[in-house]
Amino acid sequence: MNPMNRLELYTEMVRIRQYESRILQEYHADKSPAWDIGAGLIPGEMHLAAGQEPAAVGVCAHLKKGDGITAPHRPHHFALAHGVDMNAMTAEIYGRTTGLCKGKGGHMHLFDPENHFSCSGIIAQGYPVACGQALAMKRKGTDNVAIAVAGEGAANQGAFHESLNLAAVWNLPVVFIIEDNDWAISVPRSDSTATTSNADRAAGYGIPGVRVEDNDVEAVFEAAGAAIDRARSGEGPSLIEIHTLRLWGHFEGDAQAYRTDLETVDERDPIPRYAAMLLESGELTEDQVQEIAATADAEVDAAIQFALNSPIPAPEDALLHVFA
Amino acid sequence: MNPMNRLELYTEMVRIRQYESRILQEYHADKSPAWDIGAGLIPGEMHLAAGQEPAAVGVCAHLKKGDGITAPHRPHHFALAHGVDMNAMTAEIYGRTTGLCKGKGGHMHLFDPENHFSCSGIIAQGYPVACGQALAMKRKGTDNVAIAVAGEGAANQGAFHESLNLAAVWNLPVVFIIEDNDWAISVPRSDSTATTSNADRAAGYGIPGVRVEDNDVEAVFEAAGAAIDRARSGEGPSLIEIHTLRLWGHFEGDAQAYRTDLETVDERDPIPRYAAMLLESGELTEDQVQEIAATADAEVDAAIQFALNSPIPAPEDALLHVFA
Amino acid sequence: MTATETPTRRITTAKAMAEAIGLEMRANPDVFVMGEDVGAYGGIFGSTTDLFGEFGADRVIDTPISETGFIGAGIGAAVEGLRPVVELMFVDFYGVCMDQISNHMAKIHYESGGAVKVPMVLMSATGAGYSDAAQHSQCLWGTFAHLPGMKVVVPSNPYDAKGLMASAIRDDNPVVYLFHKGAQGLVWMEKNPRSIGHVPEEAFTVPIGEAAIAREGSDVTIVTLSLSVQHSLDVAEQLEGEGISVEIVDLRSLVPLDRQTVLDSVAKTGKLLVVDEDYKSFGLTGEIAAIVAETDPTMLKKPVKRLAVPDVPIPYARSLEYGILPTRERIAEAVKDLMA
Amino acid sequence: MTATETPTRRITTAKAMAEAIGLEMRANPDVFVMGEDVGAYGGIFGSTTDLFGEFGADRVIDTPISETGFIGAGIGAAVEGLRPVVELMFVDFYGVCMDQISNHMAKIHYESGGAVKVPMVLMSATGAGYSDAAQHSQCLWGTFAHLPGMKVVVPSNPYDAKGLMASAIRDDNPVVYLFHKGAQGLVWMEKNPRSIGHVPEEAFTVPIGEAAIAREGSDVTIVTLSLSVQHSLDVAEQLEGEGISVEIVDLRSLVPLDRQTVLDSVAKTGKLLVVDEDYKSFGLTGEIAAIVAETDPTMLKKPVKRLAVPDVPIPYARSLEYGILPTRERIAEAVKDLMA
Ligand SMILES: Cc1ncc(C[n+]2csc(CCOP(=O)(O)OP(=O)(O)O)c2C)c(N)n1
Ligand SMILES: Cc1ncc(C[n+]2csc(CCOP(=O)(O)OP(=O)(O)O)c2C)c(N)n1
Ligand SMILES: [Mg+2]
Ligand SMILES: [Mg+2]
Repeated sequence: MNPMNRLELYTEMVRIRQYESRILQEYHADKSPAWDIGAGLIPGEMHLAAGQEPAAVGVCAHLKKGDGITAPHRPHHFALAHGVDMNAMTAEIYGRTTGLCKGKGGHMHLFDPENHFSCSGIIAQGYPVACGQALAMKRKGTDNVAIAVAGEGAANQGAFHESLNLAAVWNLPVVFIIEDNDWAISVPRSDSTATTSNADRAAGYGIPGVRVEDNDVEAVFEAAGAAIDRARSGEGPSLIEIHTLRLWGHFEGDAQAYRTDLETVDERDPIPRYAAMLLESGELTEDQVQEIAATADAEVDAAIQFALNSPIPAPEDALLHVFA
Repeated sequence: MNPMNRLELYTEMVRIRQYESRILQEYHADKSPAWDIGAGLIPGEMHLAAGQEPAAVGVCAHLKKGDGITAPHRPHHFALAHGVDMNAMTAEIYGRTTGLCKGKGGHMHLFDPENHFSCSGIIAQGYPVACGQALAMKRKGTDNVAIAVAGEGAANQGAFHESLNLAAVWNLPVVFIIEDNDWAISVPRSDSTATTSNADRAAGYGIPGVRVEDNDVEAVFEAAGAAIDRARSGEGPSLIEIHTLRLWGHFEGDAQAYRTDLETVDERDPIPRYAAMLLESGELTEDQVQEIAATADAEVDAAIQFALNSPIPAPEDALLHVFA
Repeated sequence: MTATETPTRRITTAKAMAEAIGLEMRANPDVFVMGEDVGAYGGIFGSTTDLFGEFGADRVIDTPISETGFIGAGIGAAVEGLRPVVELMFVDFYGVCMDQISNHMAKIHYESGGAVKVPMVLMSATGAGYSDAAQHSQCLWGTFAHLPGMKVVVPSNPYDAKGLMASAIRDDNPVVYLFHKGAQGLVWMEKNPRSIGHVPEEAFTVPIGEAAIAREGSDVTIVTLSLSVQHSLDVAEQLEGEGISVEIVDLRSLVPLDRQTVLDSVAKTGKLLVVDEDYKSFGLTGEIAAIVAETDPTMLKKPVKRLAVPDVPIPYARSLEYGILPTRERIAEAVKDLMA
Repeated sequence: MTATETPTRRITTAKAMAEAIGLEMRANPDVFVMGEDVGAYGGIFGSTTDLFGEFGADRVIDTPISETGFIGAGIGAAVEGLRPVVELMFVDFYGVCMDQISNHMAKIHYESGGAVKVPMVLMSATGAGYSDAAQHSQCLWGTFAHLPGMKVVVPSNPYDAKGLMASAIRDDNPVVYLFHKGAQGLVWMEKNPRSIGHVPEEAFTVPIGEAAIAREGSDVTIVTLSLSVQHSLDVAEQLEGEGISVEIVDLRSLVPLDRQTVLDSVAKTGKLLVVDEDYKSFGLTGEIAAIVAETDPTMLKKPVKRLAVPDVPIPYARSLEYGILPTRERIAEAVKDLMA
């Protein structure tokens, strides 16, 4: 991999982290005095993906116009890495008329048809939809691919199985991504999953399965590249499980009392680790680190300002868009 | 295996075949002049299991009091092999008050709590229920096991996946049986299933998986014995796929125009083959063949007579049994 | 109308459905069909008869028994601009895939603030009467109609079956198309002659959201749908001889619901019987009665009558099953009660 | 009543649920709990608070995210004589497991002709109001109540929550127990003070199938349930000052439904408002209106009013969400309309 790409991977991870950090801050800013989930400028559940940037960035680096993604309840990193407009996405999270969905969807239901991006709050249910996108791409004779993303907890849902089988039988250009962050809310992987690697399950569908063990963006990039190439060239679906890290709570407000691995979380953060590597190799300088952070900060700041300056929807607009 | 057991296996297969043959006959007897599925003494859908006797007989030979079975829409062979009362079952199929379910269930919904037997018409949905039976058996400290049966088409349903994972994570005493009869109604296995052996899928749950290739009752007996022993001794679930044969249509009335393998069906019938083997080895005599057939015939005949002599339910009894 | 067509060409409801799908497939390459046994078999209830022969396995696709998988795939394909017609073999199987149907197919357009369309038809077989018991005999249209974001249509005859299918396929919204097995005109099932009728050969539409007056009358209004329309027509003919004039409203669509046609008929007759083969409580019969009660209860000269499956699962034995279905006898009795 | 108990002990609805489950678990070793995050976490909405600490992982079992798998396992365990309490985290997820619920849990007893019992509780969180959007904010009790074979209970306050849970666990039938997140009294959600109230420490039951008169009144009847009872009580107190006397029927159970209490109240007031946070059409508001219309429409001095979510998915932004919920303001307005 050339140094140029490395810098891009790093930059995109920082951009996403900056986004999640600021949303974290803004989300909590006005929930007090009694912490109220429905209060504030960003209401509702909030699932942030800090620590999981390598998955999104490593995969999306291979995507091009026309490629699609179905993401789960924890969608921001994939949305941003795939080119979803940060302003429109932020405005959606703030529930504004300029949002991707005019304030109807919110953080778990981001729809960006231009980028063939969507997400859903129901575990694993983006998998079948991605198969359908892939089916359409194939029928239209394009070499586009669909990426289906879910957590390791989701891999025990029936939709996972049906989708992998369907994609394999129909030889669809879809790549299934499992982000294994060790936890499904409070349930550790060992209590939910009868195998240490979901990649093992791929064999049951006769498709390639890979587990990327170390939350390293370059390892993800390699694995995803092979799978996406395969899909583009008509050879069918693949499964990639990425062992990643949930840096924060399941959702904001989660006290994580159940979490046995909390102590080592910070040291496992993939971004400082990647920065250190690039600094060490000389592919990144301290100046660039500052600059990249500042650029990200400015972009996120502008997006939040855009959201804050956008109108709140009129209550009666709730009645629109039931039918086309 | 001792000669005694062989004879028992043969006898039980003949008993079941005799049952299915007579039901076939009785079912069609009064559907004319225009063949009407709802007409006659046995109305509704009818899925017969002729050709699949080795699966039921080979598995159930290992079962004892307290062991359970959840069977699918094609249930008769497992019901009979597991000791469900033939009279009560037949009366149920005839929709009589003396039936297992007083005429409410019918052929796809046979419930025999004494034998912990049930079946259901929804594909693969007996799998989770068997896990629950196994959970109860385990909690009660028994060494009983639950057997979950489904077809190869069912192995692509989400419930299959969720059940195998759950049983493996909880180390439940359940044995999952897939009867691969090559077809799911008109859809050949190759169009539905991304693997040539569902046993391959077991690895994805860290449990043993075996495929019995040749519809031979003794091969099934061996494989089932190992899996059931394992379950009884607390070592957890297993999966067995049995390559078997749908001798007749998917349901009665199925013209099987789609069926490419029809020509060779008769010669693949497992019962004459087994009889020939036992005759050849001297473990079975022609006299015994006649005698076994006659005994089965008499038993089935009596069951049908029992059903025919039983009362038809009063229409207003439809309102009973919604709640206990 | 083409020159070859005889104006009295009579076909079954099943054939009418398949014909509509075929016409739309010819007209629009984005239309395709998916489902279990929709290919060589032609659909267990004939809804895709002969399509496989004409369009091949690429456009008439047999699926694995993975309803969540292939209905979800239909949604994904629709989102990308195709127009899938997806069959759920029996509506009773909704429970293995209802998340895709009600949380995705039905909600994506709304959730996206109108940015994404889901032009998909989900067709499924409903109904009892032939001893298929509790898991293969339900109607469940009330369940679908309760949940926002999907149109729900339920034809009662071959003409509407064809026209509603064309409308459904051309609609930019998800349309749930529920057909009664007993009204398909299948050769292997007892049928009312009304399941075979005149249907033009060419493509035409029946608008979604408009009820039909299946029969005009002045004494009693029956609001109903699907196979129960056929039964109600039989009863109305019979009661005509006894001097009772029955008006029959065939709802045809549940979502959108044509409230006005219901109200106009009840305003005329003052007597309302709702006949439904779905479960009684929290469903269609309640909704129709409520429409009158929330508009003007003084329209009613008699309390509303609701004839539906009395909140029991569908039993197997014929005596039990016909103990709870809205049969002609029960319809006639209810009309007479209203006249008493 | 034990000596340590103060008669005014006040606890949240969530705590009341957990307490009832704990008492039943102590009394009966066959009772156990399964679901996602019911263990160390104590249930996302507090329904199993502290149970894990007392009973351990063997009786308070965290499951994989396999609702079909573990709800089916609950059914299997119940069939074998255990009494599982199974949590479906949000009712909105019903679609991934509705086959087990409606085709198996609800029908086995009937299908078996009474031979098999399924003594299982399925509890699930419902409701909107905190911007959780279309897939995490539904009530859907109408969907469950439409389908035969399961009892459906919906408490509105801590006392009923505890008593109905005890009844549900002891019932030999499957009971769907739906609790509103906004009525749980959670520390992290806006709440009505009515979500905290006096609850005796010892075990007691509230009978399934009996509505309660949450408030007596003479001018208007509000029939409602769950969080909307709390809102309605607030509105009634406010309107009292304006000289309007509101009677509130808290249904508590949808199946069986206490029709008589509804009818008695409407007979008294002649004016009926049904308030429901579920979708409007083909649901609860229709059923209640229909009960009057089929019994005696002349009881009604005014057309029935139905206030429910107007058949749209639940939108995310607070302004939009409160644009469609049955708020206190809308309830008050509807009552005043009935009085006009
Ligand atoms: C069908 C379904 N069941 C349960 C939930 C509730 N839920 C939301 S996120 C979550 C945990 C998901 O874990 P995982 O798939 O590992 O993703 P992660 O949150 O770790 O990114 C659960 C149980 C849901 N949204 N949908
Ligand atoms: C969830 C569900 N989908 C579809 C059906 C309709 N159906 C009944 S039997 C059958 C084929 C089953 O094939 P297989 O599992 O191989 O069993 P077999 O009939 O061959 O014994 C289908 C599709 C059903 N009953 N349930
Ligand atoms: Mg996870
Ligand atoms: Mg098969």
